[in-house]
Amino acid sequence: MATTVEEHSTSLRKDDLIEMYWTMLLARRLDERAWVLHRQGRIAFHISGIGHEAAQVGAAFALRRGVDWVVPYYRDLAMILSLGLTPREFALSIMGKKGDPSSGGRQMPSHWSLRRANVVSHSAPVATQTTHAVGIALGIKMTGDDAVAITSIGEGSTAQGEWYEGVNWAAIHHLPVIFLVENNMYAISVRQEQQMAVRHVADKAAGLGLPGVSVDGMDILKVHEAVSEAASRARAGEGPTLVEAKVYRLTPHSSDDDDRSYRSREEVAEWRARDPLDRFAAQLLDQRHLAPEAVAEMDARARQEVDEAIQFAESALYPEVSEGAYPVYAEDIPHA
Amino acid sequence: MATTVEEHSTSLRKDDLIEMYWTMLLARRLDERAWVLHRQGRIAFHISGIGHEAAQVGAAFALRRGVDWVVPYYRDLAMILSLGLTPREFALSIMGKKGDPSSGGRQMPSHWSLRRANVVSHSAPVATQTTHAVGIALGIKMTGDDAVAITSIGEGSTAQGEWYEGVNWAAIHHLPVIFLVENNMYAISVRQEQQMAVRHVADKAAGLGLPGVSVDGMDILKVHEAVSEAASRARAGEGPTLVEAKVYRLTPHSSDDDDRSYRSREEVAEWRARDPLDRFAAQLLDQRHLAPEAVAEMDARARQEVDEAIQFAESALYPEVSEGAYPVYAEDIPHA
Amino acid sequence: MPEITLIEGLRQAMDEELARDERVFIVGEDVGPRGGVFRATQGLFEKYGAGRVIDSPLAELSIVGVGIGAALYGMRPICEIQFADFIYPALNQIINEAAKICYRSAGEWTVPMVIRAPYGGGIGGGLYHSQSVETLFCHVPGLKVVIPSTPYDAKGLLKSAVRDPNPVLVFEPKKGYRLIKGEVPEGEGELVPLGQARITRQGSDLSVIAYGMMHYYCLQAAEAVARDGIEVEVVDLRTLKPLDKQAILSSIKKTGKVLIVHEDNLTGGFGAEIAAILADEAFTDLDAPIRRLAGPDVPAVPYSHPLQSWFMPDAEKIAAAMRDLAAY
Amino acid sequence: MPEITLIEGLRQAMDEELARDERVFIVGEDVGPRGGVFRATQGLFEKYGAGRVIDSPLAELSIVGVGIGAALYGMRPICEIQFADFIYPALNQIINEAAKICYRSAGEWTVPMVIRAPYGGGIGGGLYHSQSVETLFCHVPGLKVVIPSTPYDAKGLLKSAVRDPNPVLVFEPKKGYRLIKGEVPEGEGELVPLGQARITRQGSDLSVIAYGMMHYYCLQAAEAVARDGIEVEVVDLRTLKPLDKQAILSSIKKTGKVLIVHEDNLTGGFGAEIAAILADEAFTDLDAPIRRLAGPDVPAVPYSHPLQSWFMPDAEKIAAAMRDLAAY
Ligand SMILES: Cc1ncc(C[n+]2csc(CCOP(=O)(O)OP(=O)(O)O)c2C)c(N)n1
Ligand SMILES: Cc1ncc(C[n+]2csc(CCOP(=O)(O)OP(=O)(O)O)c2C)c(N)n1
Ligand SMILES: [Mg+2]
Ligand SMILES: [Mg+2]
Repeated sequence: MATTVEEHSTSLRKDDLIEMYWTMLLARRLDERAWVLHRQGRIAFHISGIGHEAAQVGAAFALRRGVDWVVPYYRDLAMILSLGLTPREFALSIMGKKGDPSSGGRQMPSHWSLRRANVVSHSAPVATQTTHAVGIALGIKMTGDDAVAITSIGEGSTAQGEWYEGVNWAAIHHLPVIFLVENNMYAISVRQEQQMAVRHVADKAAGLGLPGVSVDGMDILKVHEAVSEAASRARAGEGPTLVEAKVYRLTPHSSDDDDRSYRSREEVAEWRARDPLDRFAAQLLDQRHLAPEAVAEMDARARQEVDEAIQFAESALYPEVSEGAYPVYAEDIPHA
Repeated sequence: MATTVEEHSTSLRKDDLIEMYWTMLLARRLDERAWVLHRQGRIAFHISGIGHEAAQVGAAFALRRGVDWVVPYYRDLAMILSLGLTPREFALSIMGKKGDPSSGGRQMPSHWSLRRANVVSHSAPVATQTTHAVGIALGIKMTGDDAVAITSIGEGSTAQGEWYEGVNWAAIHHLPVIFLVENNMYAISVRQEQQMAVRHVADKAAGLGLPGVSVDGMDILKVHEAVSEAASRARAGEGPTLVEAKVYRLTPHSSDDDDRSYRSREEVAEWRARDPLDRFAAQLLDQRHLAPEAVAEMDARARQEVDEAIQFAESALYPEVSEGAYPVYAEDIPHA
Repeated sequence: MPEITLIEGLRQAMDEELARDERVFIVGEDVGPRGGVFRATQGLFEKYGAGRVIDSPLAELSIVGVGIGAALYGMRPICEIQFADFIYPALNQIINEAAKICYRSAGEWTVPMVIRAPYGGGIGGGLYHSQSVETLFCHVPGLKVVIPSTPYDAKGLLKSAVRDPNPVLVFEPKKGYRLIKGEVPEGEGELVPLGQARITRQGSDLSVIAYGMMHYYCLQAAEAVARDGIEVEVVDLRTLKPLDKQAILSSIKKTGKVLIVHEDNLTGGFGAEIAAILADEAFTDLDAPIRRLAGPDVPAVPYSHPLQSWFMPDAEKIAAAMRDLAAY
Repeated sequence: MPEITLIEGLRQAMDEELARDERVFIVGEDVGPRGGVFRATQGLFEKYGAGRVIDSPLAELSIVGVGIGAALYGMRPICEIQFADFIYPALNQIINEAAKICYRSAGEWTVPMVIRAPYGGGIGGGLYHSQSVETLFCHVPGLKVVIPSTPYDAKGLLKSAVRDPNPVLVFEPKKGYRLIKGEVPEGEGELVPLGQARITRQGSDLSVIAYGMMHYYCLQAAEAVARDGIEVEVVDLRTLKPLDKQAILSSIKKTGKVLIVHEDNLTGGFGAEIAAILADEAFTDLDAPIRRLAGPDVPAVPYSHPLQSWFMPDAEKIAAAMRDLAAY
């Protein structure tokens, strides 16, 4: 059963809930549009977060945005929107246009960075971000700053030694960091059973000496609660937490993938019936935080924002060719 | 309390027990002599297994020697002697002489390899051997051969992602491999608490989905029992086991180390009182498997074998300079 | 002879080797039912089963480390790294282990294994799906490095690599996977021996040395400058390590001028070693400076289309460099 | 000015930087109470505490990865890798992360960090305690690579590296740690700027380019051949990346002949890049083939004493190569 808003112990106000829903919705509409643009040949690549929105927005809203530090992974569109990325910026990035805030068109889309929101640049090789979050948490501890670091990753990528080393280090040094695992049961085509011999990713925490919790990642409030608790622990000097959010990727892995070779249409349909966006809408309607008309109005607004963002990006410039050559070293930054 | 021989459930015969004691004793005397040779400037380097002998011999005697496969680490002199390395061969290796069976003088001493005994060549970078043992176990499973692989490592080295990845793979694929951790509480100067946030290395097994056991590694029979059980499981197709043997390194890390900067003389003395060689001798005397005179006679014999081996190696030749150039590729082997 | 694509050549090679020798197996990410993200192993899981076409955990170092262990046991692993960019976690296993085991054990142990990885840019892959990584490995004694540029060589070299008793890295120009087509004999294919370069175009004015996708562009560029009367000799290295020094030296003896082309970054790239050899051993044959055309010294190929084009050497840039050198 | 050892120069540099800037910290294996296995950090744990001199877990990739994270947060980590041979597990972090973060974020993020590692042979360390690994990193845009050969430079370059806003690798010739002594001003020491080579001996007959321990031997060899009337100019690179191309080009302009010396394996070693640059840009200045003297192409330095001597370039071998080239 989904948590009801009342049951949920943390202090989310109605406005927060509506903002959370709005962010999920906006992420969903942007993401869907990216798939369309790809089919139309107007963008070259897209990697999707559809199905992961509740986990990402639930986690992001448990942070003090702009204070805490975030080291995300490529599926985190909804999380980064929560932290302040604009639809226009996202649109620029999928087209490789100038003004893409993550990389000025250097990185593939969905390889985030948003300095103004403490979102750290990450790469494509999975799991490298884990130790970065730990190092940030070490910096927080050394300076005595009042902040927490969070890093996200897929369940398959927890098979990397990189992930293990990072979590181990944080557990030894009681660092203020949260390891969020978005477990969608697949790493491209490979099922969780081929990635680990434990039932839940959270079970790995026992072997590393930190608390691990596993929550229904399609339930935004459950995720919010778990990450809020982890953040409190971190701020209280009680060290890191592993939070596993069980989700499902409702799309193929990326625009280059065809998931029919490795999972049945029935399985996908089953999970589609548990769509986290619909579920949260139902909760909010049920609890009368939103009226049906408001939901429809928000959807129209989201679609319009997406239209506008895409239009904006389509008429934006590409980076100049001369930009390719820098900044290789910090000394080159003034030219940037 | 130490296990009495009677309590011990496996079918070790008296001869086995005496051979086990003999091997521990020989390892000890060789190891001690290496320290003396180093002080005399007659060898350049030594890394010691003193304090680990019960764990190593206990484990080796749980294997079908010459059938099962072994991927050891540098502290495993007593284990490799159990598998058939001769004192002469060891002496050649510490002097970098021709005829060193591990590498023909190419590797530092104690970087084992003994093809005739299925002891696989390993390197100095810690933890790389773990995945090799897993690959061997995969080969065993693929061919349907009746063998088991075992690999040993120090507790500090289990902080490496390499170790995690190897154990994870074996757990997923139920491979016939045993992960033996010789936990001596230190990685050079760094204590276990700085390497992991769990109390026992065996606790890591829970997070990886395989059984983990922790035994008193100063008690040869306990180790023998644990490894025997792990080997039975592996042979029965029940997959890998993690066995932690708690030991103590009674010497500095290596001939380049000075352990006074990081541990007290009292601590070392305390552990010296629990010397596994003395302890096993006491058990055997107690159970009347050996008479005091026999112990003394064996000691004299061991010392004589060591003398003879060192003499032999000192008059042996160095590799010819021309040997340095090969074999870089398998094609070069005929020249070797 | 039927025309096939480069990637089909690779697939056939693996199929034939799996059929020939039961010690051969494939291991990597998504190589099973998915058939690999580029479909290089398509159909092999269905044909040979989960025991011989193994979906590994998402962990490159263990793909290689487990492969090494299996090879030590007597198996013949073909390890797939999904993109060359993701090979770094495995470098300790490749450089400290695979490359050194034969030497360090005085030949008691050998590591017959293949590591395949798609490499190179021009496919919109950005910094982490476009890298050229061959140079690192060409510096490591104990390894062999192969880069095919035609379907025929892709098939024949990969088959030879599988049968080779050493660790062999096969880097595959992914942009050419479907773009490059060529004739390959049907049925049990021919082996192409490791360590032999091929002169793919005769010429007397200057020599161009290349491999992989750049070789493909060099041939196009050579055609273009031929129209201006510049006759370029094109050398396709095919195996970078061991390098076919003789082929290069003879070509330069003939032409006296040399242009080396690769898409990997210029500084410290494999072209440097070729230049160094020629600057020593062909010193008296050279009648012009040794020129290199390579990827610029930025961390990797950027994503945005104009930046990618700026980065990548192509037929046009190569032709310009050829003209420039010919005019020296 | 007092004479100190090379390792003491490094220790002083770290001491002074820790005192100067509270963002600076040290992290690595056994760097704490043990003071490092070579004692480079001796006394610093006692002076600055466990919060700033951190004994890491035995895991190189996380030493570097955590260092990167801390640097992103604004700290100034000095990461110690106990032996250069053990740097490979961290290559993914160094090459795919540290080197690329500035570029990939269009300069929004930078990684001011130092990675120190003892390197090189001749100390009986065998295959895994003797490696030279600089070449790999010199090929990677975004990194800087420093190798000092005197106590003065060791101190001054390390201090500059700590203050540099980029990832800087400092490889330390461990054989020279206590063997090489030299004068270094007391108290707050001088900075030696990155990117500048130094002519350590003037000569007109031929140029020798080297770094680290080989530079030390090159000076000895130059003295030896001077007795035969051969005047060698010796260039100590000090920083390999960015390379001081101008210093090399001017020296060759003067001498017309060049010998490049390193202990890393010959093929694809850093000498190749130097040779390639000269073969292009100094083509008309050269009046002899470009010669390289380097470690042979075997996987690493073997342990046994006679084999180690066979591997290592030394003053005698270098002098022979100088004589040979001078006679060309
Ligand atoms: C080191 C590395 N190896 C391989 C890849 C290719 N790759 C990209 S995503 C992916 C699967 C990741 O699965 P998971 O961690 O479960 O995250 P998900 O995509 O399911 O969210 C793979 C294999 C990569 N990016 N990095
Ligand atoms: C990858 C790597 N890093 C560092 C070292 C240097 N080193 C050699 S042994 C050792 C400590 C190992 O400790 P542990 O695993 O507990 O084994 P022990 O020596 O205590 O038996 C270290 C740091 C190494 N050999 N390999
Ligand atoms: Mg997943
Ligand atoms: Mg230990």
